[in-house]
Amino acid sequence: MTPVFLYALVGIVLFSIGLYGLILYKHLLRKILAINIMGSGVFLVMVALAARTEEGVPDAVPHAMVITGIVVAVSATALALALMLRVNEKTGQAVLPEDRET
Amino acid sequence: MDTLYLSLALFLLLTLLVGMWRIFQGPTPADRMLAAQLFGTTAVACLLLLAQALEEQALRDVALVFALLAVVTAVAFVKRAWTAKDDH
Amino acid sequence: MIIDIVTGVLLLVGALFFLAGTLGLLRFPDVYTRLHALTKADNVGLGLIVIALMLQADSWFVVGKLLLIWILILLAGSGVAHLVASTAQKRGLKPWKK
Amino acid sequence: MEEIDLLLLFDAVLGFTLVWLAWQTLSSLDLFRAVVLFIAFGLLMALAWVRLDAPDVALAEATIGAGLTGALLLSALAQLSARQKHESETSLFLRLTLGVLMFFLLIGLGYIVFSLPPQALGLSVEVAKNIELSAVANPVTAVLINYRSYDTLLELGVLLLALLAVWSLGSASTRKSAFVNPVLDLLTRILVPVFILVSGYLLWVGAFAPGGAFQAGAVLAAAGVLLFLNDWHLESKYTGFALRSVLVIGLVMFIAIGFGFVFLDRVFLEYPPELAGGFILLIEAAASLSIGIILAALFLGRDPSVKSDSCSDIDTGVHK
Repeated sequence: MTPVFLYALVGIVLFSIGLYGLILYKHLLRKILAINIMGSGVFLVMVALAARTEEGVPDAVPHAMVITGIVVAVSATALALALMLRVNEKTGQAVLPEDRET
Repeated sequence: MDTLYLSLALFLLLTLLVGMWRIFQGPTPADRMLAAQLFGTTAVACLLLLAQALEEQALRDVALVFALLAVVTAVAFVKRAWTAKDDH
Repeated sequence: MIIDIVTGVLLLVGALFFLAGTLGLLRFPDVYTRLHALTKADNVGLGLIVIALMLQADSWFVVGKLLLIWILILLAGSGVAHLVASTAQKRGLKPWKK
Repeated sequence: MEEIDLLLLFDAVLGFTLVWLAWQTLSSLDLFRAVVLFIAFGLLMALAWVRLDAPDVALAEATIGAGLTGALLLSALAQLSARQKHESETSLFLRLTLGVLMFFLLIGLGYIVFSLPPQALGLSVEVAKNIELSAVANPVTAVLINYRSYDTLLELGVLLLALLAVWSLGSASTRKSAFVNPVLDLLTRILVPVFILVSGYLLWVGAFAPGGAFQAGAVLAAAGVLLFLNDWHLESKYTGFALRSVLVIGLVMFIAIGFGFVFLDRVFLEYPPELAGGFILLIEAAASLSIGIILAALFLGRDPSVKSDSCSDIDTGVHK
């Protein structure tokens, strides 16, 4: 097992765990964390696969895409958190309407 | 020499793993946050060792940024997240 | 050669402080004592490692950067330790007594 | 032990810890614990990037993943109402079914990744071949600002949109903290200039070594976050036009320079190689300023030019 495939595998596992958490857990903060973990998994797969070059100089294009991705992820997280707080303010709990327990 | 750097980096990673128990255990939020603080410093030391072993200059910049950003999370914790309701 | 030995010893002692800090964080009874353990790793542990690596550095720029990192961690560590301790006291956490 | 073995062991421990942390983050019922575990996860991700030879990504992750996201989450957590209902356990049947499905997904994805050739050049040859034309020596910066500048341009747009959306949600109640701490005040005074200095350093070094506009912007944002945490606020005469022009300057500069050369018989966003260096630095400087201020504004979470009436719930304690 080379480090490249080790990290790619870790990325896939992170993605699957994240998706599991996103579907299963109801609290919006946990869903936001789950999406972030899924994103990290995808980034990890991309960068790991970019390291497969022969001369040991990794492919810069996926790196640039991942950097863009990280910045987009943080702005999306900020928006998601603001939405979550709004939901919380209106309903008193931070869950989606269909998950609400009365 | 490089073997020493790398083994110490690995050793620090392992102490980090052990320290994770405090994040789980708590009991107060402050305890969890302190563990995260220690994580940050350990990661800085780890990065500096790797920078020396792999001869990669840029890792020192990463360590520098780590050192700076650790403050922001810690202050965010003290000023915002640490509310009385959580203390047991 | 001697420099290498000194580096090695400093690194090992530094790592030992990290271990001590981690164990202290696990074993000490309350926030205040754990803070004490944490700052040992922050200040001394990292300090020793930084000094060791400074001995091996190949330019003054690297020495300066390492020093800056350590000073930042020192500043942040002591500042945060104070904040956490004073907040803990305000929130009424009682220091541990035997 | 051999160095390669040591590194592989390092990778294995790191990979295992990442997966375990992710699992614990998601399954943790205590939200605060989940957030702290996620911060630790971000710290370790940066180490993973380092091991994958991606120091540029490691820098971005160190500032954003481990720093800003953590501050955002902690701050949001504090604003959630005190009594969050504990989630009831989901049924075992549901968890099992989902677990099996995810297992199949994992197998499928794993099969795809492992069937990929162990060596692939991707676009690295193209990037290396044209690096001289791009006027910067760091390939990642070359890709971001020159080869694939559309991505970066649109990304600035995405950031602005996110900020607009957050602003349009109106003001969430901002809680002023109870006390002003002289130590924190001093720490902020010392650190903010250091943040700005490091930000400038990363911007400059990005031309030939890991660093660049995004990392510089994120460090700048961290300075802003630190100021906001210390109850600093922008004077109202700056929150209107001045703030808004800083928010858009990255985008405007990018488009202006991109279009500028259209009149000189070039396509949109193509720079003449002999001038590219200077223009790239100009775009990067404007972009990092915008990115920094947008991210800091996202942390603040409301339009500072709108007078909020919710600052009245200051609790007791010493005030500034």
